[in-house]
Amino acid sequence: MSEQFEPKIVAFVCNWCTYAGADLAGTSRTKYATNVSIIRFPCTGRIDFMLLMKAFENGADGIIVSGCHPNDCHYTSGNFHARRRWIVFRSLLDFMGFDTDRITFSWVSAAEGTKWASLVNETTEKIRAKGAFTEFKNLDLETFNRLHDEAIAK
Amino acid sequence: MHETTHHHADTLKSHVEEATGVILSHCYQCGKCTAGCPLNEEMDIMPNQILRILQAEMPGYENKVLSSLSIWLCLACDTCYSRCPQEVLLSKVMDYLRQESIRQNKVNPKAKDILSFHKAFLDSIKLNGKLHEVGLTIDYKLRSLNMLQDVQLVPSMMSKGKLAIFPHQVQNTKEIAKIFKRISENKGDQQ
Amino acid sequence: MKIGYYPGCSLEGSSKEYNDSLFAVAEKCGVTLEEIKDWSCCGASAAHNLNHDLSLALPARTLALAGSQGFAEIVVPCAACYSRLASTNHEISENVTVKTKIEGYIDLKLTADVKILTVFEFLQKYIFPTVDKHIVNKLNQKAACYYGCLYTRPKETAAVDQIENPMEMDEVMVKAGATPIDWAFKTECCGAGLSVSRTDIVAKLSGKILEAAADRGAESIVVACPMCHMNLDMRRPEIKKQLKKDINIPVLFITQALGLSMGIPADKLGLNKHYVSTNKVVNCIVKMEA
Amino acid sequence: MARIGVFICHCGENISATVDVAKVAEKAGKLSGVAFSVDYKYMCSDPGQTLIIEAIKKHKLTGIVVAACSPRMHEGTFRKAAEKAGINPYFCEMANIREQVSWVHPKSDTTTQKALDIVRTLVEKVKKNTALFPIKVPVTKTALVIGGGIAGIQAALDIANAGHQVIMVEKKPSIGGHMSQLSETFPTLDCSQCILTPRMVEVAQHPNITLHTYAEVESVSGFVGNFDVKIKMKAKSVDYSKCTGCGACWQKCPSKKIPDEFNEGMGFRTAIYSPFPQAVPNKPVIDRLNCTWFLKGKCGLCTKICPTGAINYDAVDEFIDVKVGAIVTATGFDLKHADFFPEYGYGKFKDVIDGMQFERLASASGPTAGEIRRPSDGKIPEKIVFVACAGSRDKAKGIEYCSKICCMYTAKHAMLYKHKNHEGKAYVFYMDIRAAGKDYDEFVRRAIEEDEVQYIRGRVSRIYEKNEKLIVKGVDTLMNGEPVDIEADMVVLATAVVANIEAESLAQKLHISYNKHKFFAEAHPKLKPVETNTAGIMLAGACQSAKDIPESVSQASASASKVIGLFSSSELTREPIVAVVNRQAPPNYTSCTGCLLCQEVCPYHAIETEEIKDRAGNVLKVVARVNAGLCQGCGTCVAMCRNKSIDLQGFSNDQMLSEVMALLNS
Repeated sequence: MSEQFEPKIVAFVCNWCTYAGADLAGTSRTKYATNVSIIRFPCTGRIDFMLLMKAFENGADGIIVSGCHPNDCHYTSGNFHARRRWIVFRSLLDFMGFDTDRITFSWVSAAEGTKWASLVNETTEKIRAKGAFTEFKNLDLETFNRLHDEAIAK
Repeated sequence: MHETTHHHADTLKSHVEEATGVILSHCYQCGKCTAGCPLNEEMDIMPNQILRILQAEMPGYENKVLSSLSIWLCLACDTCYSRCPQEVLLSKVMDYLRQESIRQNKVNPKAKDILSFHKAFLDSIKLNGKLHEVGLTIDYKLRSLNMLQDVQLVPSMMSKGKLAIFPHQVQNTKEIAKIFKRISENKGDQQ
Repeated sequence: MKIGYYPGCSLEGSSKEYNDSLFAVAEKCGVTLEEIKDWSCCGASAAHNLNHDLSLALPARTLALAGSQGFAEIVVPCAACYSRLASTNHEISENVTVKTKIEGYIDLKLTADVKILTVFEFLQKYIFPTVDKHIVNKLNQKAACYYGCLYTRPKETAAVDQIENPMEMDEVMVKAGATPIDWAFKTECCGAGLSVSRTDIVAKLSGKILEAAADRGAESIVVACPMCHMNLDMRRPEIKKQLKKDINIPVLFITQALGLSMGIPADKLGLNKHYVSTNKVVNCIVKMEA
Repeated sequence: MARIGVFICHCGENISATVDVAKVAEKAGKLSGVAFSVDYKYMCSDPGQTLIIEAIKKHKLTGIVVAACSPRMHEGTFRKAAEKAGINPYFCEMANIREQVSWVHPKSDTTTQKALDIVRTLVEKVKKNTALFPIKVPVTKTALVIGGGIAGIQAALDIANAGHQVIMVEKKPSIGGHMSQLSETFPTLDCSQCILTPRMVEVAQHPNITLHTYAEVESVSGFVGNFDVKIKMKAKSVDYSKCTGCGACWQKCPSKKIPDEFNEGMGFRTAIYSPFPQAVPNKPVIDRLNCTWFLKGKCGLCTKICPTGAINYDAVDEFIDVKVGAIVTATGFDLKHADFFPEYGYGKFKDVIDGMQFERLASASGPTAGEIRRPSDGKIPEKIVFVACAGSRDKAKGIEYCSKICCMYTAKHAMLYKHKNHEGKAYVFYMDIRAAGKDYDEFVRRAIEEDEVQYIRGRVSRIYEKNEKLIVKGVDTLMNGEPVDIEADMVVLATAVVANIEAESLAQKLHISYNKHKFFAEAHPKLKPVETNTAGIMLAGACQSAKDIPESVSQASASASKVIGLFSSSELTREPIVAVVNRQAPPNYTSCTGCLLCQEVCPYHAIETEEIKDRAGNVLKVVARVNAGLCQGCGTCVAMCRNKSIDLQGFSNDQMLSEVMALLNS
């Protein structure tokens, strides 16, 4: 039987809600896929989306961005700015012909350990189905220009 | 306005909500509608109670409201709605219940006269496109058998030129009849 | 610009005097009204009880005709007609699917949006600008302006500013040299649609209204609705039985009152068509010293 | 050259059961820049910490990564250890291999590999760490209390009694607020004046309290510990240093027919006036809008009468600047007024009044000397109808919330009336009785059971006048919706509690947030109920939401304790996790272009502008500067910055990038 593909997924999460939520999943011993590793930010508002690009460039197959639910932000409005920036950023990626399905944007509170676990599992399955992310790796100038022109044409 | 998702179950309650757009749970039973209702002394079930019965959906609640006299006494004066803290458009609910009680012929016997008048009224329109008051009165009397009521008025109304013996008519009365026909064919969806 | 006119059934029958007095006033001020050709009944108090679609289709037909006949505005002096037309207008403008469905029923297009004027909106807009030079009499009496339900509710289609204490008719009466009284029953319901089928109830409700006006010393009651007029004027015997006392305050249409102040003869205004004698009203009138 | 130490914790079996800790330690040891690595049973234990301290000293480590539990658990512990060993605590990072690895994954190579990946990630981060030092902010140990109602008074006294200076600003001529207008207070029925007046006097006489009445906050700048406040002192037209409060002026003042605010318009006052007998300070001001001198330039009687020559018509508004370290906002509430209830004829019928007006009628110091007489003809009413929820819980009127205090004061009103008129009848129309408080429900039951107040469950539709009576058209929903018409002599509406009319403008001066009803917003609905989102500004009383006296007082004391805590040291220390705008050598000085996008997104108004000047003092450019006192370290500005001119200490672009790179490149 053939090795099933194990995607590499990076989670950009805020310290106050999702990071704590992930801790809760731990303290309640909820098992979930090993594919996701967390990078901790003070707030989703802090997340610079160019870091997501860097992650893909360095071999990530999928990304999770997660923080406090709207109105629960520890810093009152950081998550709103994150959401606004995400909407713009996503349309930009779409425009470039990038598969935005590889990025999952979600809210997980400090009380939602199980939600975190299922988010990880679902995302892992989704990305596994999509297979490895190679665009960046074999992105030479030509293909980039082609993609770009196609996008313009759209 | 509200994004409450509604189960479109096949119950009177959900039909009322679908048809009228009124969300029954908005009513918190303060009774302000009943307090201000000009007909409250005549009604068998008070306006707020009509809503309560629909809210609670206890066994047999459909008959309670559909065969009540209140739904026929309601004049749709909207005093209730204009003062309702929760902005429940009660008159629309009453309209729907009346139509439903006819469809399920559960019309309260005491309301027969009221119904016959409305019917007579509409038939007069169906016939002439306009209301013909003499015709209406005669027709109503035949239906309600209140032969003597108001007869003393008729001669004076005529002498005062308030009643025309011959109906005014729209040029093409068929058109009106057609409208009635089209709608009755489409009885399926009332609203 | 031509102004459309929708008399409605009552003004052709039981409330002819309302129609006549409106035209008499308009004529004096050189304003002409053009009747919508082939208009039909609005369904009034009956249709909405039995069939919602019908209660929209009947007024919609008239609106469609008005539009196709090129009227930007139509005057609708009957409160019931106003209420039906206004709420139909409201519902079809709110909801496109309803609109198309109704267009199907009436087999006409509801294209142009037609502005519906109540009688007091009409007076404000077209009569007031020139009326002053025609006013020769002071009605010189305490008048109770009675609005009823159909002009004041529901709030979406209300034709008045303050639904609990409307003043539009009171302003007209001030012009006519009367003193509008402040009373509590301006917007109570008279029983309207139950006039024939449950006269007992109508007598009760209208009785309360008459009594309240009498308590405040009203010498006349002024209305702008055929049904209110019928219930308050024609139903007086039943009311008398109900109240066990005789209140003989005459009931005028707003246009009759204004007409009197413009010196239009009583019979031309159809005052003779009333059940309760209007002599008291006429007797109060005093000539204005030029 | 970085020398990083890696310390892998077994956490008993918690980690070692699923992660091959020895292997992680071994592999970590081979990572570039790692000078030492070890695994141990309990890193957080004393021996564990000693192990770390020794290792740092022995191997001259420049930074450490402790792979153990969540940093939310023990970051503090290990940073202290690092500090003990003589390195800056911010050179310690934690790799969370318990909550986020060993507890959620099965024993396997993948799990061990993941642990190692995380360790590697943190190793790369710590290499980029910089020494950070706690931020020290000086604290001015003076508090500003805005509003002199019971909440403001309580807060001021608590802070002053703790030995700190307090400045109190009250916009009316006297402190006391709404409580001074109340007759008696529920549930004990003790006289409001009697319990309040001593407190008012205490404020006036307290050595640590400076009282400014007839004054308003004009502007506020600065930040926690260091606010600069401009206060507007409205012209009183009376020199308080000379005035003795003898009252000769207001007894002689000829314009006597001015509606009296204190008596809710049911009595009259003079143009020069002190609002009520127990006023503090008990000295008058001139109401210039109604004073003949200011209207016509005539009269001047008060100057002639005044024995000390205190009257000063030429007085003008003055402004004073004060420095304070903390602010307590206690601006209270208003009642919904005027033609808000056309169906109830409120504002039209003289005998339809609101709750505060009834308080004045029932108050011994009121216009009727405590006899409940109706405004229209002064008759003693035989029937009073009380209407609860008049405007509250009324979506159609734009107020969905419950005003909270009405159930109780309505019960009190009915009781007071019954106590004064045993023969009288009192009816209360209500929807629900909300009497959740100590001895509250008992109080309401007493009104019903002992004082025979008739409670009717239902709303009133309409009230109108009929031969000197008020016809109240109500309903009894507990009797199948039986219509109830009552011929009352007087109607009292429990009108909705709304935010102070000036709440919004004050909130904007203070940079604090408020809800759609203009009530001030607390920092956290449960855990920070008295703080606002602006550090150093607290809330007390009804300016945050409808509250009764006990609640207002407790919240006032709570905010006072927050202030006292803030004042407990002359410097306040804050985590150095704050944003900084970069610095460069001239001619740039900084890469910041001054677009100030950061300012727009900062939730804490922590971004200020700074002028960069040359030696001659010419302004070269205006750039952003972070006020470390206000910055809470969310980093939203960093993500927003177009050219990376602003960065967040402890989570810098460098650090985050190296984490990403390290995680993905084994």
